Amino acid sequence: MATLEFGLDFWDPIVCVIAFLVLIAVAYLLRSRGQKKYKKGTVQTQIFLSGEEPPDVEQRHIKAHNIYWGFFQALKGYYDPTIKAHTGIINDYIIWFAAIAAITAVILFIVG
Amino acid sequence: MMSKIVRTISNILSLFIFVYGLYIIIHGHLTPGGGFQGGAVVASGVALLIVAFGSHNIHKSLKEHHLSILESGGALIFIGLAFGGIATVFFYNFLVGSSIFGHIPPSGPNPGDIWTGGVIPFMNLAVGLKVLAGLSAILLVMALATSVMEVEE
Amino acid sequence: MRKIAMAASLSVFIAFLIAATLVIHPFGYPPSQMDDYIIENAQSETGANNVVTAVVFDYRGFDTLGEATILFTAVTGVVMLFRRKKRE
Amino acid sequence: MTQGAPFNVPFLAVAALIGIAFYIILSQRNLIKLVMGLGIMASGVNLFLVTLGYREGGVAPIYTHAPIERMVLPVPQALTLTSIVIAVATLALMLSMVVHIYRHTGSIDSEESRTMKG
Amino acid sequence: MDKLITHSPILIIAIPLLAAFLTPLISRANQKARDVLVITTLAFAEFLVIILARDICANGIHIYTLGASSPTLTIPEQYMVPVRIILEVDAMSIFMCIIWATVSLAAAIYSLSSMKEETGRDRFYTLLLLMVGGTFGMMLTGDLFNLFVFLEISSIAGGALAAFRTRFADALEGGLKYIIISTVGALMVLFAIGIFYAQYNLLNIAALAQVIQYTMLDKIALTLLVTAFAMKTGVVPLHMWFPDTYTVAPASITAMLVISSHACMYLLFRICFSLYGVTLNMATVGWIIIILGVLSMFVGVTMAVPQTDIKRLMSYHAISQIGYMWLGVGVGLAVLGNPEALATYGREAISGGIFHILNHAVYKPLLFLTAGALFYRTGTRDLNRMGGLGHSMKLTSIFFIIGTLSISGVPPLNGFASKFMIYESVYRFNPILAVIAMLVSIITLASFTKAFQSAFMGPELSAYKGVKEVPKSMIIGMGIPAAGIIFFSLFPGLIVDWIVHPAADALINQATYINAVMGG
Repeated sequence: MATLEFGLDFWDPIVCVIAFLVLIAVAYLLRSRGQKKYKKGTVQTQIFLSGEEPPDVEQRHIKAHNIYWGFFQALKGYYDPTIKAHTGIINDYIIWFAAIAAITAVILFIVG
Repeated sequence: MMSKIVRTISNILSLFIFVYGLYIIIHGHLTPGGGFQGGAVVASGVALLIVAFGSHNIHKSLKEHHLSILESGGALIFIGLAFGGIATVFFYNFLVGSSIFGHIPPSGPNPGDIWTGGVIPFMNLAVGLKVLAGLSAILLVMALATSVMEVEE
Repeated sequence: MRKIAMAASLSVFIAFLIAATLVIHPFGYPPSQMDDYIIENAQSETGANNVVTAVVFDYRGFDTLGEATILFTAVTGVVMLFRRKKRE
Repeated sequence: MTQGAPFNVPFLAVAALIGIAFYIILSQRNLIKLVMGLGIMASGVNLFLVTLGYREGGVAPIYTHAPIERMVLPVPQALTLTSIVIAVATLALMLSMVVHIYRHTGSIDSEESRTMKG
Repeated sequence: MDKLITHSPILIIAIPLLAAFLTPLISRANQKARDVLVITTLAFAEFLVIILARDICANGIHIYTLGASSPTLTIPEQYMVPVRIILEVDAMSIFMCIIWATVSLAAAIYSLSSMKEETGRDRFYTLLLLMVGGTFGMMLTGDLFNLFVFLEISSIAGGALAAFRTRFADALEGGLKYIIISTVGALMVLFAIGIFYAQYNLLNIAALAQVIQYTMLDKIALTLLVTAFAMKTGVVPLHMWFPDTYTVAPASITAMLVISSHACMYLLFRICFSLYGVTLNMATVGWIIIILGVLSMFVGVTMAVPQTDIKRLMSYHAISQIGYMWLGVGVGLAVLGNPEALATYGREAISGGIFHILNHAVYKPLLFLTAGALFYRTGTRDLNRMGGLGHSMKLTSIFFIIGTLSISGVPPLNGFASKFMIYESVYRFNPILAVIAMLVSIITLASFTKAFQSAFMGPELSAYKGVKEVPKSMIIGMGIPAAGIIFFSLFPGLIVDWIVHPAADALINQATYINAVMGG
């Protein structure tokens, strides 16, 4: 009843769940075979930057606008016009509406 | 707050406007008009009073929550009348043929009979109550807000 | 750019509207299968002489309920927008 | 038979009203004018609805003291009544929002008063 | 019980309206009583929807004629056309009703605590109930003008609710944009209804579908309807009001606005499949819908990546997810003409699109509600100023992870099941579209990784030392859609066989929709 049959294909989430559980078991196994000498609260838990002071908490967190910087640099040619098209002016929204209505009407009248 | 002449005249005139609106509401099922039109007429009388006396003086005697209670009451009467027919079907005109407003007029042109229409006169009253309360509330609240803004600046 | 798009789309839009007015039924001679029934039977079914009121409150009474609801919504919205702020 | 007015003049009036309304909405940056344009568009659509019901030489569909003639269609009048009230309610709400926007930003220009874009 | 089922279509609409009229009176007396009234009303609506759905699965389409002497007396004696307003409930509309009832209940429970600090809460709940009733009416009605009326109710209530936090300028801007867009769309819909009335003197959808001929006026009406509903649904390039409104509305209201825009999409499908049906040129209209859907998928997700406002990011994702639904149903509409293609993959494409509506209706409200929880605790929506909240808001972060994995189609969650149906069926129609869909799914995961990293991960920031977990009712409000996600993930076959395939068949079979009213 969990299996989703459609067309020529099927999809069964139970298999995926079982595989997921197996992976969790394997991961736990590997973790349990690690070092036992680890102690909380000692110097072991602190960051070690070749003897220098680690930066404080506010600097350590990566801000949202720094993520995927290269992605936007690569796609500049796409992003600049697209973001520029999103003017927050309500009149432009209605202009888009009229334009799409006109295009749709022309298509419906030419093709049928 | 306008001059004394305007206030006196509108004071007298508003009574006639109210009476005319009530007439339109009550005769909705016989003559042109009905709940919405009559309610709009009464609301225009309220607008006249607001213009003549200023929204603050009106607000001393007529609070918007009174109006909103009135409006909820009208809406409740209306939907209650609609629920009244649910023994057969929602919005069924269950008073036609009964003893209350139940006369069936002769088909074709005839001089009207006020005792006809089933639930329609009651629905006219409910909608009229609701519309006059609602439009007056909109007018009063917007007049108050804009006048407050003038005071602020 | 914006002006050009505006002019083009607007002109096409108006052109289609005017074309619609030319092919619609001639003014004053509408098809009337539903309304004839209402005009004939309104008095006997609803007992109201005013057929428009009969339509508004009986045949299409649900629309009137929705309309009253819209007015209620608008009044609620306006009073909500101009509500007093709590002074804390 | 007589085919009423040539070119369906009332329907042309409807097209003209809707075109004017669209021009106002598309070109005017003043929010109050924008709301006015919406009102004009609503009245154009209402005019279209109520014109649909007209019959050549018909009388109002009310039997009280009515002459023996054929009557105009009642349903479009009911629809127009409904849509008029709807338009009134919508305009009231939009105008009160514009008042609030003016209080906040001190401008009713749709470009100066915007805070979100992109 | 039989009488309850007979009258349930109208009760589903009328009970929330009645409660909405009662709310201002009751809340003057007692605040607790008002909350109880709201919750019980929505729960009762949910109950009615469930029993009506069971009845429809058993007995087919349900008809309710308002004001007639009998609920099934659609056409007066010795007459040929329906005169009164008709509610026509088939599997597709009841499917949308189930979604709407559940999400509105969750949103109302969530609002109990999230709105505690605001003034004017009785107005808030009144408008919420009005919006619930109006959207139910949009989904259930079988009459075009009635559809317009309820569209307006839902639009006005939604706009007023979006502008509820009047102390922010952008809230009012978003609400005004929503109402202007809705008014223009609704007026165009009304113009199209007038065109139908002028030609056929009918307002009933089924009766119109019997006599419609796809003349020039019908083409103009179709143009206006498609464009207006596309704008209300928020597909590219008519989507720009979408982020502006959804960002500023209160979180529970945003979750409801998503579903009300889905209701407008349902109306578009109803118009294309049930009203025009076989008369229109399916390939053309289908390809229009497909192109709009692919545009929304791509532009929506690519615009979502650079956003730093969390609710704005989620709104752009909603646009791209709506694209999936349009793609699936558009493929189904394009092949509606030839039966063997419809049998092999067309029906599955429509089912995938509809199943994706269901999945999107559980995980997108969940994500918006978690964003509202973040706003409730931190007072900001800006991802740049968040960080390290996973330390203090554990439950919220777990809900966010569930929603994120589900929306980006990670197996075994439910987002993957519907997307898999869409991929497979669309691949048989046109491979390029399927490839674009998979690419969009990948970018979705990327951008949600960014959102999660910057909001929840990282060291605990000093600004948010004191934040606690959100109150109980907000947890419950987030828990309902999360439970839905888990259930749909584990039993997709069950869901598809129960409600999705009947809904798809209800869209495909136009004849049964007509015969239910016109009697063969």
